[in-house]
Amino acid sequence: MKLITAVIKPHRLDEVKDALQAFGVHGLTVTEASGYGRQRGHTEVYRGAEYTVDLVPKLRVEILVEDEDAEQLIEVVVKAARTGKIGDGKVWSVPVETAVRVRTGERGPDAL
Amino acid sequence: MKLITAVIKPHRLDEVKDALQAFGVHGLTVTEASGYGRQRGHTEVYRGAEYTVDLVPKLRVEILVEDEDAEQLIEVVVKAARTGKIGDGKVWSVPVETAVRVRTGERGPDAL
Amino acid sequence: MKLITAVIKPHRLDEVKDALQAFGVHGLTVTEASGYGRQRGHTEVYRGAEYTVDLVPKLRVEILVEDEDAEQLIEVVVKAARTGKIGDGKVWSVPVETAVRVRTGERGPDAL
Amino acid sequence: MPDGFSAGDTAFVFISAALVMVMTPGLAFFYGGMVRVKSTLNMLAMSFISLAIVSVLWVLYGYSLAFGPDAGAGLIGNLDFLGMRGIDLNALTGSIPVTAFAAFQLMFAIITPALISGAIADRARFASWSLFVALWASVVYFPVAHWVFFFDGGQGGWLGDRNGVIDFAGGTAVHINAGAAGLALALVLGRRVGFRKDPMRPHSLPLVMLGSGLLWFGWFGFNAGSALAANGVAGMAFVNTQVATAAAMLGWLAYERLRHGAFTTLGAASGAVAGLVAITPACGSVSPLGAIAVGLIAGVACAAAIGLKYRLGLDDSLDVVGVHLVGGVIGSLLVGLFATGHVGQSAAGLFYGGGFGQLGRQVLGVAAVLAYSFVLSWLLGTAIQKTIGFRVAEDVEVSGIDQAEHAESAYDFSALGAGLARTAPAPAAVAAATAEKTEVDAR
Amino acid sequence: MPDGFSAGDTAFVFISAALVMVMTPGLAFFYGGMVRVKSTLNMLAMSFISLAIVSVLWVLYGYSLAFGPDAGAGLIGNLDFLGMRGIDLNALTGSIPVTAFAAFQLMFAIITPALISGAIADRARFASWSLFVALWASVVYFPVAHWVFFFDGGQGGWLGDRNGVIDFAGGTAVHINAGAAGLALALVLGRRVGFRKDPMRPHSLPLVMLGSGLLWFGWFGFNAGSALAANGVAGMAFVNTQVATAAAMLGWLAYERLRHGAFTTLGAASGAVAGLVAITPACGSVSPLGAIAVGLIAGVACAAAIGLKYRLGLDDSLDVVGVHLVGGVIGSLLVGLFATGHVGQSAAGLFYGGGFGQLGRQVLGVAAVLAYSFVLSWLLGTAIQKTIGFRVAEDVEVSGIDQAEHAESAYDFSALGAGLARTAPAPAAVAAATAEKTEVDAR
Amino acid sequence: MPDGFSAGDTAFVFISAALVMVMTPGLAFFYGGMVRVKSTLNMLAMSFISLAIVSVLWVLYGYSLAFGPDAGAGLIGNLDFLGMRGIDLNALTGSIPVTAFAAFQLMFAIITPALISGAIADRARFASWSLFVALWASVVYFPVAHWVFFFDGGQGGWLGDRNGVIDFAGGTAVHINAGAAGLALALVLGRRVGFRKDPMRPHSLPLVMLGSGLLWFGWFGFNAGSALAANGVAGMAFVNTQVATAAAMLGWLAYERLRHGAFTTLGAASGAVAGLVAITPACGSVSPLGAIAVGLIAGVACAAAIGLKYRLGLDDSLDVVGVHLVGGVIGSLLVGLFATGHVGQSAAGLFYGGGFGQLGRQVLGVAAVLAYSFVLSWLLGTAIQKTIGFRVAEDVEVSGIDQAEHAESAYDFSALGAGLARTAPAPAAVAAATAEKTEVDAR
Ligand SMILES: Nc1ncnc2c1ncn2[C@@H]1O[C@H](COP(=O)(O)OP(=O)(O)O)[C@@H](O)[C@H]1O
Ligand SMILES: Nc1ncnc2c1ncn2[C@@H]1O[C@H](COP(=O)(O)OP(=O)(O)O)[C@@H](O)[C@H]1O
Ligand SMILES: Nc1ncnc2c1ncn2[C@@H]1O[C@H](COP(=O)(O)OP(=O)(O)O)[C@@H](O)[C@H]1O
Repeated sequence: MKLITAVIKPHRLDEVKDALQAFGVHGLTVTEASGYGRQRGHTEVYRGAEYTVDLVPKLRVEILVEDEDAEQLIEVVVKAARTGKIGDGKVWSVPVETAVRVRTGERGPDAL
Repeated sequence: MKLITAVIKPHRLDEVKDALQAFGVHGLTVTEASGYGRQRGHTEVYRGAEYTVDLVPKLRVEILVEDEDAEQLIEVVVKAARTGKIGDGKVWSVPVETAVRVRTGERGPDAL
Repeated sequence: MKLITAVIKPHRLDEVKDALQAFGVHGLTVTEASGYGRQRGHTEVYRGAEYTVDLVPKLRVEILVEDEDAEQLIEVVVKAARTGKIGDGKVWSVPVETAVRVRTGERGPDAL
Repeated sequence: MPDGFSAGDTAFVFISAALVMVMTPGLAFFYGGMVRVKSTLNMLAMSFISLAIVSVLWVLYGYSLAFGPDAGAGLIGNLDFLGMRGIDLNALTGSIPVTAFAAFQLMFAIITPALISGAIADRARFASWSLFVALWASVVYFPVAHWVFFFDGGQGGWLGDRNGVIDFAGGTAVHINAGAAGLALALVLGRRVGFRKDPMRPHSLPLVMLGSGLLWFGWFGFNAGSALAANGVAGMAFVNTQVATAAAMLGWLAYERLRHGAFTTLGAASGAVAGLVAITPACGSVSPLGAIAVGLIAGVACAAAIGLKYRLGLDDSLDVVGVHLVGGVIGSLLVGLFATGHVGQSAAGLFYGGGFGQLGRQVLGVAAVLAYSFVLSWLLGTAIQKTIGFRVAEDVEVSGIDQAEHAESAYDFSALGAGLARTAPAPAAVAAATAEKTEVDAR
Repeated sequence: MPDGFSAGDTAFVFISAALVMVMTPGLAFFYGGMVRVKSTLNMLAMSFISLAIVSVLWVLYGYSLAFGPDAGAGLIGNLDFLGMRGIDLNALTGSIPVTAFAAFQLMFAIITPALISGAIADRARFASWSLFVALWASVVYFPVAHWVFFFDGGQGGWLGDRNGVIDFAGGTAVHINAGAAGLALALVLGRRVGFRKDPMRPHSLPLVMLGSGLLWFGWFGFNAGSALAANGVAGMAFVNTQVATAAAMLGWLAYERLRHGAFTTLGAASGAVAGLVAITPACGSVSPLGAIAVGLIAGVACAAAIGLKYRLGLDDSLDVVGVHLVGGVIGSLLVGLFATGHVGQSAAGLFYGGGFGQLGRQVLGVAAVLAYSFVLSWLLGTAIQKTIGFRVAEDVEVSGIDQAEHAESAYDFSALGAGLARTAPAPAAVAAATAEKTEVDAR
Repeated sequence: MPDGFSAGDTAFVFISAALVMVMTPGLAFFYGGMVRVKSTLNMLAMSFISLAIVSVLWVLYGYSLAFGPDAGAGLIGNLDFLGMRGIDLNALTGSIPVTAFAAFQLMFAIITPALISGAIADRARFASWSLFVALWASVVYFPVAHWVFFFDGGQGGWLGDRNGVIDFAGGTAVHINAGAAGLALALVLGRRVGFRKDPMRPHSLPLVMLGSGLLWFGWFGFNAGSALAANGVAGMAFVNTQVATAAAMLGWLAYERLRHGAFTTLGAASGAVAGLVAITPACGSVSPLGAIAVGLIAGVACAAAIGLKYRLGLDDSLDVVGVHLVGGVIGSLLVGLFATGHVGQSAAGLFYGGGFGQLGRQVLGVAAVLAYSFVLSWLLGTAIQKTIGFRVAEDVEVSGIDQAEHAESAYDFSALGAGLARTAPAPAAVAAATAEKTEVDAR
């Protein structure tokens, strides 16, 4: 099994969710994150003190998938998250040794 | 070493912490997350606009363990997090190549 | 490629960012986290009810790097994050199978 | 305007009424900040709905039951003023228009039921609570207000006018009344899931402090305004209110420091409210030094009292009993000790040479209101619980009452608004048609 | 002070003015809580800037245009009071100092433009909005206030004084005026990116409730204060304000429950504001039972009206039209039905034997203000849009207007304050020099 | 009530006192929103504790020291009114009860020390701060209030009554006084860890705006109320307060736009406060146009002044010096230029033909209060620092003062309440016993 992690722009979540649904994946876990990269931040001013904010809000989406779906799923996520502008984010995959559904104790593909 | 990640219902954290403690693991890292899956969300209404909220609050718990403890630890976590209702979450494990304790620079099992 | 994850004290982020920049890594993703470990928490009191808060605020930093830089980068992060006091956190690395830049679809090292 | 009218007094009572009105939102924030984030809105709504329900009932019949001519034995008013008919624009109560008096008293009738809601935080169905407010105001508050606040030359309410119970601004009618009802409802609804086990810390102390600030502010209208005139009595009530509140805050903080090792802001806010409660019946009859004593005693006593609920296993969630019932009883009884006899009222307390007489009368007032309110509230609460149900299901409590009862979330601070999808009421056809016309979303 | 002066009335109007002033921050919170977190500050700033701009214009020429001696036909005041010169410290308007009257009316002039801002949430350039406020106050509000509020024995404003349109506290001059302008600006600026598609739920309902609480509180100054005297008329206006608001909250909640299945707190707050709006023109002429009717009708009607914007594709973001225009029209017309003829004004409505006369006059008032405000607002808005631009760029809207227009973030709750780096103005040299002197940071 | 009494004036002063009271919570929010989330509660508590401490001291001896008959040379009051004894219910100060006057002045004594706390945000031990408040009120505020505010036909305070320094509502006694003390404490406590290096942005600007809104609202009581009568002078003070505040907001925003490229909401709030400060001494002696000038000057000057702290390396954390000291000095001196001579006071300023006389008197007032407060505050602060310690340990500052000093967290928005475990005081035995009786938690 693989764990696909996608760091995306917050307002693309809906598209990613829809695309996954269409692809047949019905679960994911999201965390709020801040990203630092090529995308420039902005400047803030508070009583004469100027700050550069170089972290940009992102969402971090995690999806467990069966090995054979991984490659295709990455494509699906990348496509759904893309706006074509700097800061669109990254998607990566990591090998998973075992996965369990807490409710039932099922393992592997059945856990999804 | 392994990294065990558990996505659980927020109110089970205490039980998971206690179970780990009993098992002899004395560290973990938690992040707030939102999950999407079989568990249905709910509907909200704001001045006549209805929204379906299909992300449910979860906690994402990460635990580094030695290889030989991993399998048993997964069982411990699964058991502690279980309520038996839909949405109890997932637990998965991933191989870790190296782990360091920042304070001392210790590596591997000593880092825990 | 590797994914380096660092759980650090919040006020060390700036140092870590600077050290990475100096090292030549120009991207990272941060999430807020709470850590449980040796570092003790504190007690809170609300109308006579005392609570022990044993989770401590941490940041969770993720950095994708090429295989050959991984080891050195870990050192850089560990050094930048260190204060020498309990609770400085952990750094670990995990193998990554593939990484994609969402904007362009580039893979591998080019995705960074 | 007719003879005896005073524009100055009227201005004072109008603004005092507005000040008392703002106490109910203030209470909503005070309570709302203390609960967990998942039941914030329910807590706010329980106070706001009292503004709506009681105002309408007041005009329909409440004012008449409370302040209409006595229907017999000082127990309740008659129906002469149903719908507030027959109240001439220029008719006076004392030196102010009847409408000003009616508006001022209405605000008391609103906040009293709202106070009760703190005892049943996180677990009351909103519709059932609304019904309770309507019934409780009708059969408990309106009569008790008549007992305590209706003066008619000895032909008024049986406690205040006929038996000389001193309650300047509502220690019995408001605080003991609400506190006893809170006790009853906490018993009827039972303990929250996780009581004494789960962490239930306040989700926003700044919101609590805002609430306490507005309460303190509004309380000058409550207490000084109860003189119904801008005069020296009001002035003494004003000073007493301020200094008793201050002393109670110090008392609570000192207790907390000794017992728990910290000066908390929640303690400061709670102490202030305890002081405000305790001085309410007494502000028109004690001296400023007496007010300091009343405040100190109330601050320490209420701080000690709130701890008891864990021992007794009573989930009086936001301490309506510990603060309002205990504080109200303390303040009402201390009148019997500290009344000087020459502030607003002429009866002197034990420490000022008045003997035990006034203390006895105070005990009567306390006991009567406490017992009546407790019994009636318990009956009303139980009746609602047995019929339409009062408490939400356990899973609603766990996942949060705001979602189930109000279909809302209190906050959305995320960059995300995550996982929301518009579902209605933009009908599909319409939406499709106009979607085409919408500019391309090129984010 | 000269004869006819009343310290009581003056005290009442001073405090009423302060109460109306606090409505503008209240409105800022009401609106600010309803938007997404990324445009909170812009929403707050649009109200606060009205406090700044309109106050200065008022002293310079606004008071003179609105309340200076009529310049002809009841359309506008002359320039006698430019810079508020020539206003003697002790000169009176009725029984109060002119300065008290001027201060009271200023607060109305401030909140009216602020109300408009809700229609264009999330997308208006701040500088353009500020310019709009200055222009709109000058060419719309000041004249309309003259039409409605300037009485001079039949030689005053053409609507109120010359044609007997009843608007006790601003149903036409304030609410219809702002509502029509909101409609115009919503059309000029167009729909937000993602309207009807993206989730746009309120980021802080407690902030909304705070706003509604302060509005309700301040509205007593607005309505009762409009009697300009602490008397029986003010008392009736006070009671009517409270009970109509209460009834409207019940009406809105009932509608929402039937239509959407839930009692929401946002609905409670919205219903209250709808009731306050509708009773504004009517509070000096209806009975308390009439006020209940006005409130109920307004609560239900406004709750129904706000749904229309999705059908019509009109992005009146925070429902200025649905609440202020609809509520204002309802209240103004209902005067023609429910005026009793013996509260504050002598004209009776249709239901009280007054025939259709007053209803006709009310229609005139509604139509005149609505049309004038809509046309002028549309022209001003369009002129600004075509010249300096009114709407922000789309990417600013998506990433959040607060950052681009105000260079701030509304909140920072993280343990992190992440990714901030001081850049200025501590000049490098200075910083370096003093950094050495700074204690070592041994965290 | 005796002859000369006015119910209207009394009503006005009562409500004004309540308005000034609400400024202290307002200040707490204004300051509390500006600090990082980890020291929010400490910031709130530093203001709230002033309400508690100063109120009690006021009744015990403060009122007597400030407003008791002069003890000699206009330096301090005698002890005639210890414990507020001997103050008859119906005794008058001018046309209002002594109690009303005492209550009104008490609120000034409360907010002044609270203002100081902004200079030492994030780093002051709460117990030490509380001690400082008690001492500072006693040896600085009470005497200075006597100097400036105690009038007794030339036998009163040496600055106001004997030397004709004009300070209508507290530019010297309140703002310069607090500002100079803030400067002293900022020096005594030293810079925060990370000053000029770490990001320290406000954690909640809506909270700041709420604070500024309440301050503005309450300030009408502060300034207009200082007329101690509902009359034309109060009216002029009211109008001047509003328009100077407005002009200062515009001035600050314009400066900020030019210097930093953005109109910030924090700038709007800060400008408003700067304007309120500057008009405080002047509102009873300038014309509305003069008030606009005072406001504009103060807005620009304070906006420029706050930048200096980074250059000077002075960690006046929330700009008590930049806003209150600078604004207070500007307002006090401008009286010497803009006083018209026929508003509240008869002395005319330089621009109105009064020559340099009044300007000289204003310089005296400014210098005397500034010097006295700075020296005494520095001595008190240093004494506390050397004995019980004033500043918290560095690690407390880094991890957050709220935890260490108050054992609380300001907010808990998480679905989590993470990592909390009840530890007390539910005793183990009791908990176990009742746990069995608790319904099974079937979540
Ligand atoms: N080396 C990295 N490791 C982890 N996350 C990264 C890395 N580089 C970038 N990111 C994440 O990807 C996001 C987008 O990267 P950025 O360089 O801004 O744009 P792009 O991916 O379009 O080139 C960043 O905000 C950050 O969250
Ligand atoms: N494919 C997946 N990848 C990552 N997380 C998942 C996946 N499926 C489910 N989850 C997480 O597990 C949680 C529970 O899943 P759900 O399907 O609701 O219930 P259950 O696990 O009991 O069948 C989800 O809320 C989500 O956080
Ligand atoms: N086994 C673990 N798995 C995951 N994270 C851990 C583990 N142990 C500790 N941590 C994280 O590291 C942080 C620091 O650990 P702690 O034991 O307090 O100090 P130190 O690392 O200095 O010995 C913890 O707060 C937690 O976030």
